[in-house]
Amino acid sequence: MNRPLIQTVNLKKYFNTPRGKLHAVDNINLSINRGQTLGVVGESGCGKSTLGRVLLRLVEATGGQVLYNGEDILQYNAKQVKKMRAKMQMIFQDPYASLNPRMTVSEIIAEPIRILGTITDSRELNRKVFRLMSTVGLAGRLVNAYPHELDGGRRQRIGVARALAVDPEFIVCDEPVSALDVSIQAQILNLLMDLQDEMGLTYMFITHDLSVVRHISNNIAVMYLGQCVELCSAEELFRNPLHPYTRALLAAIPEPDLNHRMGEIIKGELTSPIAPPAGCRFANRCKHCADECLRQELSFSEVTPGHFVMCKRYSDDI
Amino acid sequence: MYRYVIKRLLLIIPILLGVILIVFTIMNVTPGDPGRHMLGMSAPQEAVDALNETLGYNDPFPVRLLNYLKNMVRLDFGNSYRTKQPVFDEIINRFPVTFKLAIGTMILTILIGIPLGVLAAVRQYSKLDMITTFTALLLAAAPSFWLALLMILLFSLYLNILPPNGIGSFSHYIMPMLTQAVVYAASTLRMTRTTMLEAIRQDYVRTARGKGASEARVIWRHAIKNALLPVITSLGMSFGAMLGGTIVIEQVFSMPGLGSLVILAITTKDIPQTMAVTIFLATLFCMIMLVVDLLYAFIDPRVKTRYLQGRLAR
Amino acid sequence: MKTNQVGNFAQDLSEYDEQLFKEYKKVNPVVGVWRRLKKSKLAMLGLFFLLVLAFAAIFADFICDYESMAIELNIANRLQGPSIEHWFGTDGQGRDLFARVIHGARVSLGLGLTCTALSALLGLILGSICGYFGGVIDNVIMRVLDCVMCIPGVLMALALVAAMGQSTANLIIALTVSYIPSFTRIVRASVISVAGNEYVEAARASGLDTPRIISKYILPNAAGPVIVEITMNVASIIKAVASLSFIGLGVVPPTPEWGVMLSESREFMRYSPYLVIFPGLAIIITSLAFNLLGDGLRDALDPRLKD
Amino acid sequence: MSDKFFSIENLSVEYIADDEVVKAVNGITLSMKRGETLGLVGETGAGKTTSALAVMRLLPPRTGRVVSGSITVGDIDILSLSEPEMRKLRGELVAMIYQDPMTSLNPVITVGDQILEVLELHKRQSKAAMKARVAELLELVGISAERADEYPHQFSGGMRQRVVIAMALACEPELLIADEPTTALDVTIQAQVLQMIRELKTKLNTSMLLITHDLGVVAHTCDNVAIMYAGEIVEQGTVADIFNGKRHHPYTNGLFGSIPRLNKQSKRLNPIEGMLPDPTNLPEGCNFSPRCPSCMEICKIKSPRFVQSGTHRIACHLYSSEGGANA
Repeated sequence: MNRPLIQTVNLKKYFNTPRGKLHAVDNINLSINRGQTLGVVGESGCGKSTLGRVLLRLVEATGGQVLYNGEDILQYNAKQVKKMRAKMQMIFQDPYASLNPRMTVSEIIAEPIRILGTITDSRELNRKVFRLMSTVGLAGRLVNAYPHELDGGRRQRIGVARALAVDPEFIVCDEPVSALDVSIQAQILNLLMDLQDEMGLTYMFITHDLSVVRHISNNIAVMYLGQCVELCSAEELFRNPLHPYTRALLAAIPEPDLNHRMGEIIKGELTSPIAPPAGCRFANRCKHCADECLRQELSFSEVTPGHFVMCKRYSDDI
Repeated sequence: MYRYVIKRLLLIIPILLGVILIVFTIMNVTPGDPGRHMLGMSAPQEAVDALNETLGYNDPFPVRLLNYLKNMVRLDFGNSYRTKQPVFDEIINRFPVTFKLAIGTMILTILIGIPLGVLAAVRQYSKLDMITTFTALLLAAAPSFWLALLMILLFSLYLNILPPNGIGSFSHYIMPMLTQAVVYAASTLRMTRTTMLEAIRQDYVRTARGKGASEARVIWRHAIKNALLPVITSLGMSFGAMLGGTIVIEQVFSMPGLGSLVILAITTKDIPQTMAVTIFLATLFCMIMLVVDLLYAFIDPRVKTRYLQGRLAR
Repeated sequence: MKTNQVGNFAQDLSEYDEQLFKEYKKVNPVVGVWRRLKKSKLAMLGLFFLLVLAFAAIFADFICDYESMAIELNIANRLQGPSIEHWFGTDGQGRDLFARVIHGARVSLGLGLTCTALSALLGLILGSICGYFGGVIDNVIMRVLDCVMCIPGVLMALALVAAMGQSTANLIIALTVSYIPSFTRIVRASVISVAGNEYVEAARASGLDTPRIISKYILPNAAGPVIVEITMNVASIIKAVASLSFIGLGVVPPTPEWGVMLSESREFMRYSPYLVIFPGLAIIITSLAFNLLGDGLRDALDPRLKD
Repeated sequence: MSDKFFSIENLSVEYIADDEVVKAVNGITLSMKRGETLGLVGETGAGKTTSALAVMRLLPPRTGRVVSGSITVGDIDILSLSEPEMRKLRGELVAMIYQDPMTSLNPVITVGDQILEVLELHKRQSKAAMKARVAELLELVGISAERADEYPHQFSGGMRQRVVIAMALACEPELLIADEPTTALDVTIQAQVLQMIRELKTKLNTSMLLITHDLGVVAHTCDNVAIMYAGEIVEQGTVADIFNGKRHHPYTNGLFGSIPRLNKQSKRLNPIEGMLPDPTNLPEGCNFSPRCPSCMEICKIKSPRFVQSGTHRIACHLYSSEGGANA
């Protein structure tokens, strides 16, 4: 199957702030094939969470298209959006804030089904909830527990079960493991991968952690200040990173290995995403920065098949 | 910063217009007319009608409102129906009484409420904390006019050391100030204690301790500024309310302040007088809240940044 | 072949699991709050006072007859000090003070609760609209309420009562209006803080419509501070009613209302101080009781103190 | 051993919440030499921060208390000091870097004054000299000295953490406690801050107790490592012992199995099943036994003792004489 399940075309989201337009998502072009995982990496404030939310229409886009099976879901009316919710779900970052503290585990998991109204028989619904719970590895005795009685790992499992409840095809995972301890993080990562194998799910996996993203993704998009600066297969990205920012990210990670040496550390910090200047947004931190980087608009060019980079050094016209 | 102040001052205008609209409507659309009020129940209907006509009371409501606003722009707030004098004469006569009372109360409130609140928080669970907190709880529950009655009973009727009413000397102000201050100080104490306890738990207080700062330094340098912010807002609101009418207290101690003017004006359906007092008080209230907000910016640099960025709301 | 159905590898619902649904009793959140509230002695004291007051208010007619003891003048019996016959003594018109205080509880609690309920309801509606939708609606509503806030509460109440005539209904309207802004602000603030939670977004991601998101997800979680505010406001409104009645613009005599009683007691207070003491104590105890309960609820409802 | 500079002996700390006793730290023993960096590794609730606060004597009053043990810095017995004596040492001898730079600075005081305060408290110097020192410190952590008059909210997270570090280093303390100093930061900023901490530490010859959950950070920063689980140290040794050693505590193996690696594509992670035990109700025997893949009968009855081989110590029955001959 070559046709992508989900694809964005020049997707934009700007927020109005007192100081100008905040470019949270700026001209993003991505696609994810059915049954695959696209990892989206970037540091805080790069717009990766907003991207996930725009995809699910939790935040309305400023411009561009989101094609799902070829249809632009940004044009959907309220009724169609509701139907779309059954196909596209989300797993949230914070296992504490993402579950309504006044609802029990079974109520939380059953909620999406109730809203959609696919199962009305209560016995049938209970059965479904139990099946979901055992799928994500939650003990059945917890059906009527409240979220605050459970630890982070179990809560995140509830979040996964809720996302699975309506049998979606596509799930946006927004930093699903970053609030968890490493041992629990590994349990949830394994669960997500097993579910994908089992059900052919398609993921967009948003994270700031490059090692996690390498582990789980087929393709990886690196974001910087609202733009996607590099996109290629996971393998390729780690073997042959092209964008200076990607290289800097990779160099900055301390590996738990005594033989590993960290690369060159980049200077400076993220600039403001509000009304960014023309030219390359990474220019002020880039050691290869040339004059034209500050002036010319950049294009997202395919350097080798399937490897896209937004950098002057690799663009066609040099 | 001055741009922020100007913006805020301009924002008072629509608020005042809203206030005028609300009060003018209440005073005008409801039954009863000023002519009848001024001439009494026994006056002939013709005379009442004639008077209402001259007062412009017979015009349709929008016309009356428009006329009022027109005159107001020319700073003409009309004459009181009751005294026939320009309405602000009366206000200016009476304002000093209310103002002295409010200032005195405020000072007492701050002097009693804040230090005790801080102390109670710092020594949480101590005897001192228990006693002050419980006393504050009791006093905050008492209506101020009842405390006033008790004080009159004790200091004027039994001990005969303070005058029970009037405004002749400083001693006339002692009981009114005390009765109000006790109630406000009680709630200030409770609030200070809560915010202080909150502030002491913050990470930056731990940082200060980690530097080797003493408890006193931790409290007076690090915690108190942060703890006082909400207290300032509440004190500002109280002050605004006090200026507008320690109506009940003025009534108990027979003090000719703005509060008693409000009652007089409203009960005699003296529309120009009521409007003028209301506008005066609302303006004062807005100004006080502006001062509070500026004080905020002075204490908390984050707020200042927000003002400088041109955001109005807190 | 890959399938999209969950649970092909999960065993079917067993009888045991079916049983679990029934066995694992849902703990009502109210139970948890009550358990924590019980720990606070002061809150229990407040609750005790309230129960006594509520009992007095409900059964006032059985305790002492309204007409004969609290209303009818009995000049021969006037200004008698507290005794076995008249526990709190008699007032300037010879009416039994105890009977009037007891019947006064009905008036004060009734007015306090009615005004609070009305203003809380309106505040809840306005506040959740402002907090959830924000933007223009929020701005308009909040600016109107700013205007109301700028008019001193008592002045507002006075103007309304004076303009529409002195009646209980008008008193209720007046007090309700002047308490709406503070409720709206509290509700708005807590709705804003709750609406920022991911679970609200999760509800939207599941396709839930706005009214139900507000009623099922936001309001229950925003309830804590609002409940505290409601409790505290009853105390404040009861005091406001007494103040207004005291200056002659609230409840009309001879209705036994505590403020009215205090006002009537002034001329006799030098020689009959008990006339000032008892109604005053009644006000203090009532408002103290609500404050104590409010304090206790604040702690019990604090989400940081989950047991 | 005489070259020990900092040591914790058999330290136990409890928190008392309502009617429950939370056993946060249960008899840990640590030591380090001058100029060394010791990494204290563990997951949430392992008792790392509690141990650090015990060293600073900043446990929450009333609820937290040291049950037993001793802490020595240089030749000073920390736990026997009076509060005023301890106050003199905080910031001067022992200083701390906190986890969350967003909340650990006072929002209403300029960063310059917050650094200056440490000097005011410990150094008798003229105001001008101290001001100059503040400027020097800011430059040292890579912040332009002109920014001394700005407030914390005008700084980014990474910059604030630099301010916290400047504050900690103001009096050139001999022991630095860094509690997850980079956890709240983005990777590129984390790399900057870590590098800076390493350089400054070497320059000033400070000893450092680095608390973290990140084994990568440990590998690049520490000389020695102690791994904590449920209030106890389960394994201790040099970085080489921990990262390259043959034998490990099963929990350490679990930790390493849980992290996805950058340099090799792993198909599946090998996490530890289950979760941390309830600290109000710790299991009998070894605390890790309920989650341990190689749990034996004795593990459920008896707490393991340390088995030492050279610098490497492991508290596990697998390697003890009672437990297995299989060691």
